Amino acid sequence: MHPILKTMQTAPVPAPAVQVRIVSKLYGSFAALKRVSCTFAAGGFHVLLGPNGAGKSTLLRVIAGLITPSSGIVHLLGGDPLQRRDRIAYMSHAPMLYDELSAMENLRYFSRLQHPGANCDCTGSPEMALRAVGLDPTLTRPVSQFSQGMRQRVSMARALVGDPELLLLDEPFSNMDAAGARELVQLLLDFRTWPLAGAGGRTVIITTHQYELVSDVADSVVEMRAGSIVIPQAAAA
Amino acid sequence: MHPILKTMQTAPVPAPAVQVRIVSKLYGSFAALKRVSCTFAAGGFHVLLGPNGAGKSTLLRVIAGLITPSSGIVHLLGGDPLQRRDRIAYMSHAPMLYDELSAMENLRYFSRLQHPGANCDCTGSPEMALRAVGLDPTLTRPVSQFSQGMRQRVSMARALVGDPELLLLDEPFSNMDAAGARELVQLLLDFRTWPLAGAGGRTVIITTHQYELVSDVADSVVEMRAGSIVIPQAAAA
Amino acid sequence: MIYLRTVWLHLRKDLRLEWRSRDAIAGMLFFTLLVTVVFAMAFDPTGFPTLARQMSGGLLWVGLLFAATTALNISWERERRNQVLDAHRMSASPASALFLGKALANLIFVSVIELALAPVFAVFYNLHPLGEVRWLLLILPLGTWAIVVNGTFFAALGLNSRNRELMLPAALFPISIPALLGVVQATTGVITGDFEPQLWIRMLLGFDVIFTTACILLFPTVLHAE
Amino acid sequence: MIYLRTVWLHLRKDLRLEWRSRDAIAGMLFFTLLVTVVFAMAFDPTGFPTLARQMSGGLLWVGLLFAATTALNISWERERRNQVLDAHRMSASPASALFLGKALANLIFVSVIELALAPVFAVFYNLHPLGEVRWLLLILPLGTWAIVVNGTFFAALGLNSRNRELMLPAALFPISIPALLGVVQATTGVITGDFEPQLWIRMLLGFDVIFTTACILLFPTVLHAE
Amino acid sequence: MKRLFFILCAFSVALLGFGFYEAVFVAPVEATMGPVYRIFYWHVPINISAEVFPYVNMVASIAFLYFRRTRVALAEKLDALAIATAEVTVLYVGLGLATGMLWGRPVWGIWWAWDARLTSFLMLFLLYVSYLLVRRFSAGSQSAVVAAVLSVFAGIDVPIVFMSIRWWRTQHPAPVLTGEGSLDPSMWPAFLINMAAWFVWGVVLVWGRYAVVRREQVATEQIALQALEV
Ligand code: HEM
Ligand SMILES: Nc1ncnc2c1ncn2[C@@H]1O[C@H](COP(=O)(O)OP(=O)(O)OP(=O)(O)O)[C@@H](O)[C@H]1O
Ligand SMILES: Nc1ncnc2c1ncn2[C@@H]1O[C@H](COP(=O)(O)OP(=O)(O)OP(=O)(O)O)[C@@H](O)[C@H]1O
Ligand SMILES: [Mg+2]
Ligand SMILES: [Mg+2]
Repeated sequence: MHPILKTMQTAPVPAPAVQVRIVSKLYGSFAALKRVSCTFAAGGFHVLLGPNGAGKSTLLRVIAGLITPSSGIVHLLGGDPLQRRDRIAYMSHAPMLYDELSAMENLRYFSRLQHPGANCDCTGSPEMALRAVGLDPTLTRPVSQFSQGMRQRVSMARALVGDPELLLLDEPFSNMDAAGARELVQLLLDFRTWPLAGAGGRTVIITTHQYELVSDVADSVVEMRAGSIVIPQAAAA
Repeated sequence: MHPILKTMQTAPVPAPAVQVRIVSKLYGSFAALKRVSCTFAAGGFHVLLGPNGAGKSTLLRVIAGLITPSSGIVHLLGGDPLQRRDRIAYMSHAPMLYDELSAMENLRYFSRLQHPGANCDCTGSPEMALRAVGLDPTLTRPVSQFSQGMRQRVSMARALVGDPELLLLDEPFSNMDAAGARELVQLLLDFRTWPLAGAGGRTVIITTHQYELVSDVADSVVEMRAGSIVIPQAAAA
Repeated sequence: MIYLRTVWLHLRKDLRLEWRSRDAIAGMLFFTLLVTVVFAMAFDPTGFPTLARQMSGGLLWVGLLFAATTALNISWERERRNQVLDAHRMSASPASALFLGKALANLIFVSVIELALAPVFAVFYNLHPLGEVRWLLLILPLGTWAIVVNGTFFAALGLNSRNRELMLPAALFPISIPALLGVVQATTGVITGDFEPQLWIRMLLGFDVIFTTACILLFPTVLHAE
Repeated sequence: MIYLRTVWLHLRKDLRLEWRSRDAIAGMLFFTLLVTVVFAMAFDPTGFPTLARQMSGGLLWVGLLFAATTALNISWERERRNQVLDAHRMSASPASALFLGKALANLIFVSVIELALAPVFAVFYNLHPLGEVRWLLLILPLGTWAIVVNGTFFAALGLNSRNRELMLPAALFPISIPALLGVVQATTGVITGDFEPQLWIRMLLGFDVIFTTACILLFPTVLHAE
Repeated sequence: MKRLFFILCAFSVALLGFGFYEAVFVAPVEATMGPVYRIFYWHVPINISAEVFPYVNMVASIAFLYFRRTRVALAEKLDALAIATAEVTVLYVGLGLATGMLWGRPVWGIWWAWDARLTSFLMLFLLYVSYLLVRRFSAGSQSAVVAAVLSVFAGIDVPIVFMSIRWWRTQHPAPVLTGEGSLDPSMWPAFLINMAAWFVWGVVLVWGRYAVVRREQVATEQIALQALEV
């Protein structure tokens, strides 16, 4: 590689964490995403807004690699989403937890799963993650007996425990009490500054209907409507 | 009965729609509700607040008759909750819809179920209910393919379509967009003034974590914490 | 009248749900086909026509019982998903209508399986019934209803319990044993021509009446048991 | 090594989930007892000892197939509930480890059933195997694995509604038949003593190897098929 | 009460011992079967008792279903009674099966036959095992209701067991206690004493279990009250 190009790459200019290029998603004849293009800078706190049915969740799932787009490409942390699974975490509407296990058991399982090679000393982190989201790690009740908001907190902890570089959150605050939601926004801000091996820094993309919670802290806002991005308006993509 | 007493009874002073008397609910040795007493006036718009795990959903389900309290009594529209099933509607965290059916099919089924004797000319009302919550009644997609917010709207329509006298809503706005949520608050206010055969008027009890949405319109606010009511403080119940 | 209309409402809903997904029918068909073929191969019924005749009644009904178990679990699982069951518990219409609607829907599903299976069965087992075949027109529906009505009821019993799938057979099988015995014997009687099936049919009828009544009376209790 | 550790992680999780929905063992034991009784009821094995011997291989495996089907459905339903499956699809660890872990867990469950079933079966069917019983030590695990590995795989196929058409009997049926046939024939050979089971055992072994490989190779595709 | 319980307990043990003595040493040897027949003195009393307790269970369950919303305290007692009788039923039916099989092996040459009596009795056993399983499987306050419903169905089986040897030709012997060809007068004393002994012992067991279950219920209530105070 040419030495100049090399210098440019290692320069601390943040490369985009996610690049979505002319992505469409069709369900039958219904277009949930219509030629969506956007870029999310690494290390940023990005907010995805839009009315119900706009396609926010669909876009997030496309980025996570859970949905294959009908056309278009997604670049993630400089590569294919499927190759970057160990560095991203996704939290959806559904809690993605085993009902019969306690919160700690769930977290321990998922953290081991995300880092199969890790030694056992990493098991301290599920407790930390639970404390971080405001839950008591000593609760032995199975999560099926948690209240809706408590389950959502565990789900958030599940996303954090894998120590991801890119965090995709689909309406993480929807069932949380107001004080809790504010604390979790703070947590997410802190999260971005956790030490990280790679360059670039940690990135957060969240969708929410409570914009007032994140309006002060958002680095960028993307607004969708009926499957298209309306803000920022596409220049000439 | 003494004639004066009789006059007092028929006077238009609204009787309470719901009376909860020293209700407790235990799960094993964990008390989800601790000697809760409260009264919700008929025709009012009541808001139930509290942090995650406070017991709001449990209280709502006790009022709906879905949970039998460990002790205590619930009086509903002047009688036993189990006798008043045709006059109340409940909307929970879960959508309570059949995934494989379309929104209209779901609503038609549930409205028939609620009013088994009604003639077919009432079938106009599912469409109205769907329009009222901002959905298109001609959508034939099964609800499993709806977005989270759309499903919640259908669920709300399901609650409204039975033309209930008492409406119990558990976080109805949690996944709705801000504009939609405001419209639905307006809809609920309108709902209370719909003509009604019986006296008293329609009552709405909702739990929410977005107090700012309903702060202007709430007739009364009940705040819970760890299974007890903290506001309004019990006098000497 | 209103009651019947409600039953019809539930029945139609269940049929429509099944039509949309075809879960139960596909699963049942697979299972019963497998049972039929495995037995046919394991045992060479064309080689031993008398033995084949003797056991085919039992095979048919055990296969159907297992198949029905699958269908029943699926049919209640649908009500549990998204907690639709709460909506039923809140509804003002009689709970037993829900039960009857579902039992009828399951009766239809299992009957479809029977119709599909009958020719396969006859061919694989090389069956020429020696008794009066027209009794089968009575035996099949009565036996199917006996299985289905109890199954629907006991599957509902387990709705709120931890291992639901195991609870259904745990409760259902002991109860349906007399019905199963009756229907197997009656069918064997028809196929072998050794004895008249009337006694067994009468017993089956009694069983059906008693258990249908008991189920309808007790279903509201089960549904509203927290 | 890491791969094995992941398999063990999944296996332990499945065992723990099973253990949590407590009394599972008791439930299974009771369940198998019932299956045996229902079969015996339908066939009257004490009345026809030769017939019973000939049938019992088939009966045993169809019963196990049924028990396994139930266990498999339960075990995938757990992953589907709350969309945990999405978490697996997102996870960096190899998908086939999930599959192997689950298949092993199911192998353990079904084996426990077999151990409990064996004596009951022998008493109720009044069985005295006439062939070499020690072959059963080979036939039982091989046959169980054949059922379990295919069952786990095909139950996973049905997980996404998009793939459900694939799970239709037409696809699943021809695939499981040879294994089932092999194991039933081998067992019958041991019980009746009419023929040596070696040929069938060799076939079973081949089947197990081929299908385990195929399932492990194809599972990632199935899991990630949208 | 407690005193009465222990008196009854001692009485039943004494009766059991006396019955054993009568059956083994006093009663005459039967003509066709020889000494093996003496199992009769346990088999029949146990089995007749095993058909009584399910009925107590069923009546208690129906009453429980009726009173469970209106009279909670009474309903709890009925539920305790249902648990106690169900457990004793499982025990007695299990013993009945065991004695029957032990008898059948020398007399018939097989442990088990699938006739109507044996099968319907096995069913009774299975039904009550599933009753106990259901109680453990289902969650919380609901389990009592579900179990009570199941008990009603189990009750339907009892008359079938009783009538099976009258309705069908079975491998199992036809009635000997009633009708012609009945028991030799010399066998009656031993039989009646054993009958009384096993029945009273069953009552004692039910009583004991009932007391234990009641105590557990009260303890749970106590814990609940504490939980509410915190
Ligand atoms: C597993 C095997 C057996 C079972 C489950 C069984 C079950 C029963 C039951 C439930 C009764 C209840 C009587 C009643 O309803 O009044 C009974 C009675 C009786 N059993 Fe058995 N039995 C078995 C084996 C045998 C054998 C092998 C014999 C003797 C050859 C035998 C002889 C009798 C007699 C004489 C009675 C009294 C019948 C009457 O007068 O009511 N049983 N048995
Ligand atoms: N599997 C599917 N099949 C067909 N249509 C689908 C499917 N999944 C989603 N859709 C449709 O795609 C559109 C976008 O859905 P999506 O869930 O992305 O919306 P959203 O912006 O997340 O809305 P919300 O705020 O309500 O969660 C909706 O109209 C929805 O009905
Ligand atoms: N079935 C159950 N078994 C045991 N505990 C339960 C059960 N259901 C609820 N709880 C507990 O009861 C408490 C109150 O739950 P509830 O769902 O009423 O809270 P909530 O106020 O609705 O909270 P949220 O705002 O998060 O929805 C919680 O601590 C919860 O863990
Ligand atoms: Mg969404
Ligand atoms: Mg709640």
